[in-house]
Amino acid sequence: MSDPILSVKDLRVEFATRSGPLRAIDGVSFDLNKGEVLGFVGESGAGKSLTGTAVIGLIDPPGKITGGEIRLEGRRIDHLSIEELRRIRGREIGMIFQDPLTSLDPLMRIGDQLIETIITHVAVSRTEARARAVKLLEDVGIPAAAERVMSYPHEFSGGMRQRVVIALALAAEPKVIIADEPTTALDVSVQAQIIALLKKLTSERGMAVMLITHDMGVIAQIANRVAVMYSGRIVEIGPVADVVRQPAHPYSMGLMGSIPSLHAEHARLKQIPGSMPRLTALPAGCAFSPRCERADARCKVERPALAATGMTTSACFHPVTSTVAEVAG
Amino acid sequence: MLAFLIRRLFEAALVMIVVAIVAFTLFRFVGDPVSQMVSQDATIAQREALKAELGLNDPLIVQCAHFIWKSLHFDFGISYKFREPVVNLLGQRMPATLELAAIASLFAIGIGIPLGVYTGINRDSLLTRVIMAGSLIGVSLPTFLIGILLIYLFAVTLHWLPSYGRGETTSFFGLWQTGLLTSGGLRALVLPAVTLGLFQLTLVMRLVRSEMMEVLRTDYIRFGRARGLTNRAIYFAHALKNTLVPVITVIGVEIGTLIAFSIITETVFQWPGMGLLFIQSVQFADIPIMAAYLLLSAVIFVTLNLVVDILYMLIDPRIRVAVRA
Amino acid sequence: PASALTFRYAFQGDLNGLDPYTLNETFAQAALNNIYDGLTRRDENLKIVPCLAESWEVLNPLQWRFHLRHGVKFAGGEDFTADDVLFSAERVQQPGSQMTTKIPAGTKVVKVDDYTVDFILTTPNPILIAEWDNWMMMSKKWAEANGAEKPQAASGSQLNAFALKANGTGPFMVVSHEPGVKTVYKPNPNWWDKANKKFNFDEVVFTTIKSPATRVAALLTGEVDLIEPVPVQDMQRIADNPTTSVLTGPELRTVFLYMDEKRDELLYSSVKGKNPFKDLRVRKAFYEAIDIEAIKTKIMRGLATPSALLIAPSLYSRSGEFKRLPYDPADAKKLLAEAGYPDGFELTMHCPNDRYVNDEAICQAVTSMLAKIGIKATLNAMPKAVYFAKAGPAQHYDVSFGMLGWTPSGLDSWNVIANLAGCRDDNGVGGTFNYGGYCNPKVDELNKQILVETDIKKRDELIAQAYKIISDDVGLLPLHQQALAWGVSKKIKIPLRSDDEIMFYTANKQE
Amino acid sequence: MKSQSDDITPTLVTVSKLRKVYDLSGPWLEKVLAGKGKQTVTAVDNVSFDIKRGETFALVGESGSGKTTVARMVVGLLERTAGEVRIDGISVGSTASAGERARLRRSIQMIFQDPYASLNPRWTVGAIIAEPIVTFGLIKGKAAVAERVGELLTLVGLSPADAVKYPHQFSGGQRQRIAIARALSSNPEFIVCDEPTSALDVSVQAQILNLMADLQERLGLTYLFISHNLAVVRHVADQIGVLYLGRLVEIAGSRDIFERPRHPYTKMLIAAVPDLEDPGKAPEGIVGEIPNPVSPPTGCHFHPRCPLAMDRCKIEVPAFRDGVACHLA
Amino acid sequence: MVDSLIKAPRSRLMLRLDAIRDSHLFYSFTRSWIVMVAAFFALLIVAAAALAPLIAPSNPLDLASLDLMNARIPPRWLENGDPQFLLGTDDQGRDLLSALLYGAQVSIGVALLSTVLAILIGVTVGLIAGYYGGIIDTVIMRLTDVQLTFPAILTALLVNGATRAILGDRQIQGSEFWILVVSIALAFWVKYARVVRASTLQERNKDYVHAARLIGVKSWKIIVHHILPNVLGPVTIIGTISLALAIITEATLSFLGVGLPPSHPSLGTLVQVGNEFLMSGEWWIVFFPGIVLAGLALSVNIVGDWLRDALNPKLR
Ligand SMILES: Nc1ncnc2c1ncn2[C@@H]1O[C@H](COP(=O)(O)OP(=O)(O)OP(=O)(O)O)[C@@H](O)[C@H]1O
Ligand SMILES: Nc1ncnc2c1ncn2[C@@H]1O[C@H](COP(=O)(O)OP(=O)(O)OP(=O)(O)O)[C@@H](O)[C@H]1O
Ligand SMILES: [Mg+2]
Ligand SMILES: [Mg+2]
Repeated sequence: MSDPILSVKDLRVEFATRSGPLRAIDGVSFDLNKGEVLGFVGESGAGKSLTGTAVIGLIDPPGKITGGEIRLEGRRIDHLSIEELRRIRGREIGMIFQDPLTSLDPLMRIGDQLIETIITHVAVSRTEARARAVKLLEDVGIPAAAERVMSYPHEFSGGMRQRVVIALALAAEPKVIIADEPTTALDVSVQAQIIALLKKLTSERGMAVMLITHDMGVIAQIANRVAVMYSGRIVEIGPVADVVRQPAHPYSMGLMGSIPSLHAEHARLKQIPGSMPRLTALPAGCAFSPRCERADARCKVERPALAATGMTTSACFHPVTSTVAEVAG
Repeated sequence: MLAFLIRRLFEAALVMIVVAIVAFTLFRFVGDPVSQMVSQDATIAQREALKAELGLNDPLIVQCAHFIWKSLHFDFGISYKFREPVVNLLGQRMPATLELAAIASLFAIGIGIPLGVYTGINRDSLLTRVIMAGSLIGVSLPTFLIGILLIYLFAVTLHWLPSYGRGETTSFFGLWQTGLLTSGGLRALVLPAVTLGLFQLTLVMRLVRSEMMEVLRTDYIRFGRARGLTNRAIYFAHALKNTLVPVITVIGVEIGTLIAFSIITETVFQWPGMGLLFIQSVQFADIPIMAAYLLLSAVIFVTLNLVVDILYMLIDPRIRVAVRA
Repeated sequence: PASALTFRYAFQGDLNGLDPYTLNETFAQAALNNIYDGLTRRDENLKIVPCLAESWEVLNPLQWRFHLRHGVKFAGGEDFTADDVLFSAERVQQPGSQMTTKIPAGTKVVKVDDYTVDFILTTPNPILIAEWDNWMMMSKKWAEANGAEKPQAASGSQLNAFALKANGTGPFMVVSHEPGVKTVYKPNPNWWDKANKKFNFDEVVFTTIKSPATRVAALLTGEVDLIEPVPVQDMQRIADNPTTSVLTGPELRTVFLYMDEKRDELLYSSVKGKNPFKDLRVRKAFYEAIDIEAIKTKIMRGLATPSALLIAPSLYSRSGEFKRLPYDPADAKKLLAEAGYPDGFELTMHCPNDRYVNDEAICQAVTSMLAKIGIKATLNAMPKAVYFAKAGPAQHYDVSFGMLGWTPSGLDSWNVIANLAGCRDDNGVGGTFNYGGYCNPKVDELNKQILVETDIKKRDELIAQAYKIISDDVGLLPLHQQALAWGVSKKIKIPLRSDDEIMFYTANKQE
Repeated sequence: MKSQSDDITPTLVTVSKLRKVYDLSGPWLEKVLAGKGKQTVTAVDNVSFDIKRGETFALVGESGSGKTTVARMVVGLLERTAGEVRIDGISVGSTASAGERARLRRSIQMIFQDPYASLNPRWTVGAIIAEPIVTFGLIKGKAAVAERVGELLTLVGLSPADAVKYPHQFSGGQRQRIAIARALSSNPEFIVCDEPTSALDVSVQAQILNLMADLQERLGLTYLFISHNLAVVRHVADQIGVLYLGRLVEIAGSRDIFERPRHPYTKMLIAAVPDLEDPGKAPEGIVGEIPNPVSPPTGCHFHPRCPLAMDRCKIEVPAFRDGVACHLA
Repeated sequence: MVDSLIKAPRSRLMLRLDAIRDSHLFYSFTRSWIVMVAAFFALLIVAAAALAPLIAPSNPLDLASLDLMNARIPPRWLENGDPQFLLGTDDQGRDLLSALLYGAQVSIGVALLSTVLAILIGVTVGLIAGYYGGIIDTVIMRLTDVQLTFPAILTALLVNGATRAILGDRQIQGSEFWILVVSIALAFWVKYARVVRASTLQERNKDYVHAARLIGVKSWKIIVHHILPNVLGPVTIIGTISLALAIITEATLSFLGVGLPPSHPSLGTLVQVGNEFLMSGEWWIVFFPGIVLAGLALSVNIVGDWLRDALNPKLR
């Protein structure tokens, strides 16, 4: 395997609050390879978005990266000046947000937003930028792109707008795309189309994608690998098929079990008791231990590190590997 | 679009009629015009005759209809006090007030928006805190006190600026006396305009600031940053423009209130505008002037609203659509 | 012209209209006296001197003959002749005029020749010409050409040319007049009295500045050359300022208080069913409760002359014989108790707040002085436009206790007694400005005699009798003559006139 | 408290020919000035279905298909333009007598999508749950009410002590439990659930769905369950109706619809759902988005997106027959 | 019944206190010393005004106690100062400190009452317009349009003039206070009506309202129990800020001569009267009332401003 395009080591993000710093991301590490789609799943508040925003350097105060390092093609980017970071954004790393309705400036024509982005990063003339804009819109599957560049965002439907958002993120051909819940706001049928589009674009352009979502189905369809996050940490990371079929971490397992399936009806869903702890009241040791059937005294005091457990890498003292393996066997 | 404008005009007309009725009824009962007009030794018979002549004995409805009908022809009658047609008086006074209000709003907007943008962007800088605290003083001191203090400081103590009046004015085709073309006129504008505009400046600044802060948190700004747009593009091409929609409404309303607030400023600075005329006529129960003033300020307000609506449409494509649909 | 010399002055009120017959108001009359001349005028000492009439003679008590000045031209170029006098006499009595009393009713005006006019009266009138300096001569020709034969009626339903234009024989003419803002005068090239010309400026600009502080500021900054009136509290400041000074002198106006002595039940009072002011002891108690010296030093800062009479001492030779009742709150309390009000009573005092010098402050002081003898007076101060309507016949004298100031326009006691102390009915027939409705038939009787008595000595005696009765009755409560004060730039030389008229032609400005 | 009709007919809810037209045009004046006729949206058109006692009927459809509108009309929160809803033989609406109306109100309850907006933030949880009890006067006495509130809280897996807290002190899943407790407080027979879990994480969703299933079992509840998530619907429903642009295109038993979808739209919807069992599978054959309901396509609303559309489909509205509305079925 | 449950029993007082201590509001309050100083100052003045009869050295309303010979005495620490009069006296010999305390009482009274009245009117109207919508809403909104045509000060002047004219001079006596209250309230209610209407429009479509309607809760109960508490947030903010505006408006009306009589002065009247002595060197007559007036308005504004920022979730 070649060097990863994006490498995050031991990332830590904290929020300064009046009762001391609040650690929202705690020791997250992962590598993202060229052309790879790495999915991030987890419950709301697990720190998925924050990880993405940290990578692109857009954490709003009072949030701050307080530890670890982020490398883009080997170059550290977590210490860059604002201006240097700005040049990376859009050019090297692009980002897509969840809500296509609000991601576009309602007062500016689609074309102008595209042209503006292109000109910011690439030394081309306006006419050229315009031609590129039309091309981009065509690439993301907007029919009659040449005419529609003059439209305003509200003149598009939700699915179309998300395509525009994607076009904007791709405008300067970044190497890494962070897609934060790119399909959550969309209907299933549109979601399917957007997934197909993303898939096509990544394979055609060889971009690496950090795909953040809470929909395991989406991950399953498009991602190569998946990271499961819980309370600001990655609890399990590995190839999609393995995490889905043979999760090692009890949390991942619970998560998979609670997803209703198209194929089984009326079966009682597996459920994880309780809810994710608030950041202000994180238990010592493994954050999942209060909800975990397998937890023992050690889990309550000591924090497990990520380690290879069967097919995947997980952070658990009592991974589920053996049992599943037995079942699988 | 046309339909929208027509509807707006229709609504405006409705508002105007209500204002006219209100103006008429209110003023019909304030003061006693007759006793203002006759000499102190006039007999009761003379008074009655005058009352009849003024139409004050007709049924109220008739008086009111008459009043509205005449107002439509710019006939507001003749001032009891100045013995001149009210139209002429307003014609003389309006330029002064409009120039004052215009300069005051330029001052308020021209300084308020940049300050608002600055403080909105630099939320917690020291300068922001200073500006924010200072701006509160602008809304906490009564206008008349500010005016008096400014006169005391800049006119009496420092001798920099004149203390009252419009200074030198020049005529514009005999229609419009302007103080904007002479240095004396401009100097005379400074203190009243600052006094009048200070309150609005604060409002505009604070509004721009809070809108700016809100817009800066929106997804499209975040997305703009994520695309690596320059700060300039983010702040001005995107944020400020989006801020303007609500700001324009407020500015429209505030300019309307400037006209009314000029009553105080004009009193303090003896500025020969409509506000001064109004307060003079209030004390004299000069009904024609008061009624006309009210109608005029309503017209100005309604016009401003219309302009705001049109600006709205120019700025915000979504409204254009909503209007078309 | 760039080097034009301009005399600027500011007054607290507006100049309302330029028709000299429309408004009987000191300030308007003064302003117009710079444009128009009367047959007579008053010199700096207020002595009646010839003006458009070079001389006159009383042919008999009922016939006065006036010899008009030759070679006088109106600003508009018309010659001034007897026809103009006849025209003016007719016009001043038209409806809409507030000056009808300038010529006694029934007087015939006869043209003897182009420059001689006779006035034929129905009763003798020794003071016929006393107010004629303010009866201004207008041009018949110009008025007819401009359709302004009738005075501009206050009703304003029709406008005539004199409302906004002026055409007189006086030293100045109006170039522009923006009502309520400013009026610009220029010297009248046709003025007949160039021999008396003292002024040297090319332009006079009058502006209204209502706010006292602003007015003072404008003088201090040199934006105006003269302000009027000067707030008493700012006199020191203006006097201390190197470029300005204050001209002070006694004014002819007497400020006094009146009480409703006519109604059977007082309007604004806690006393029901009777009117305490009908009791002399109560009136006296009010009088004695007022510490006039305190008002003089603390409110007027010395710029007032406490007065025992309703007329300024200089206007009546025997003023010295009258003395104020002493300030004696203890006695006042006693009198009240005797009158049946040992604990006093409540009433409302009405006052103007923009008419006389420190009017509201004086009234406030009076209410607190009254409080000391147990009278709870609530003060209601209001703008003069509202106040005079309320206190006058229009609203049926709707005041129980109020303030008024009076300058007799002929500078004569008859005017005072007739207007302020003559009995009146509910409609104001009789003593029109006798707002309190004081009435003593003996005074009315004396007044009739005063009007026709031509022997000065006898007349003064009759006046003294009338004043004595009024004083003994405590029919009104005289306070003081307020001082006159003009704030002037040191560049300006101008004599202070105690009738408060600013005569431009007597002024001179340093370049 | 079961009514006598129980034994005679198992059908609790009958919805027939339900129709809702929204008037979109502005004030009268505008219509005249703009020279336009009335502008309307037919949000629900000719929708009929029955729900058997103790069963769950699910409505699925994409955003804007009219699910919420149907739900609101069923409970009587929204005026119907046409059609009728009968619950336990009583017609929902004004024709019923006062007593019947009161009984009806007591037997219907609703659970809303957004657990953040469905609880009054200024009320304590106790007051929220007690409101129906107090309004219907079911229990007298403060203590008795408090006790009942405690019971209900326990029933939905919360603690009676939570009654004194305010909604903001709870997580989304807990709030939805509170909403359920409130809905249960008037002992309803029929509960309409408008996307009760779509705002929740999958693990929390599992908890809620399980809870609802338990309650149905214990209390014999009947549900009208609305969702856009086919997998969830499959999991909970006995009968499923598929809505497209306000019209029912298909009704069938849960298993039938997934195993033998008959309407092309149903097929497309099912194809669009990402399948966990089959990671990496690309969704196929999904075209277009739901059209603007103000100007829906003529004939069969689905024809522009339908791979099988014929000329007839463009003109003629297919009748709903045998549980499906398609010319080809 | 529901009401009793809405209200927290006493045992929960401690819980509440904890909540307050934990709240963002309290936190941001303690973080900003300016806000604390302002709140302290405002409270101080309010308390002093409320206790005026107890702490004022003399009663300025008791005319008999005034002695004109005491007029215009400078503050105690200046030359010619009199130990009897800490802040000096005005032109009527009134002890300025006492006048200030009583004047503040009047000003605060007018401002508070008019704001409360404006809120009552505005909230009621806004709730009704917003909840019922339709023609009621249209009519009310057009009315507010008209009202907006007359800016506050003009409205106040008009109402003031009209009331005086209608009541006539005799009934006015002593009711100036209430006329002021009503005129200012009528000038300001529109703001509340608009804000409340807008929030009501949002709230009435929230599911918790639907849930209440579903079980047949009566409209007025929904309005009062459900919607009202949820629309009061912005009302409090506007209320605080308009409180300052009301104080200033009262002063301005006094300046324009339609306020309270000088015998029963408010801060505005005191400034207006004192204003005439600004250039004559008797600065204290205007200075102290001016400072208190501006200080009061300023501190209320600061508190309102902070409240607005602190309560605005979007700005956190
Ligand atoms: N401004 C902030 N102040 C304090 N904590 C914050 C702030 N912003 C985010 N957090 C905390 O950071 C944690 C991670 O948030 P993040 O948005 O990354 O979650 P997420 O996994 O993306 O959730 P979701 O699925 O809801 O988008 C959360 O617990 C959140 O409470
Ligand atoms: N109050 C209303 N006025 C006008 N149109 C409305 C109104 N409410 C809903 N509609 C329209 O009716 C149609 C159906 O809306 P409805 O809310 O029932 O859809 P839904 O299936 O619940 O969608 P979602 O999944 O987004 O909740 C939509 O086109 C919507 O725009
Ligand atoms: Mg997120
Ligand atoms: Mg819905």
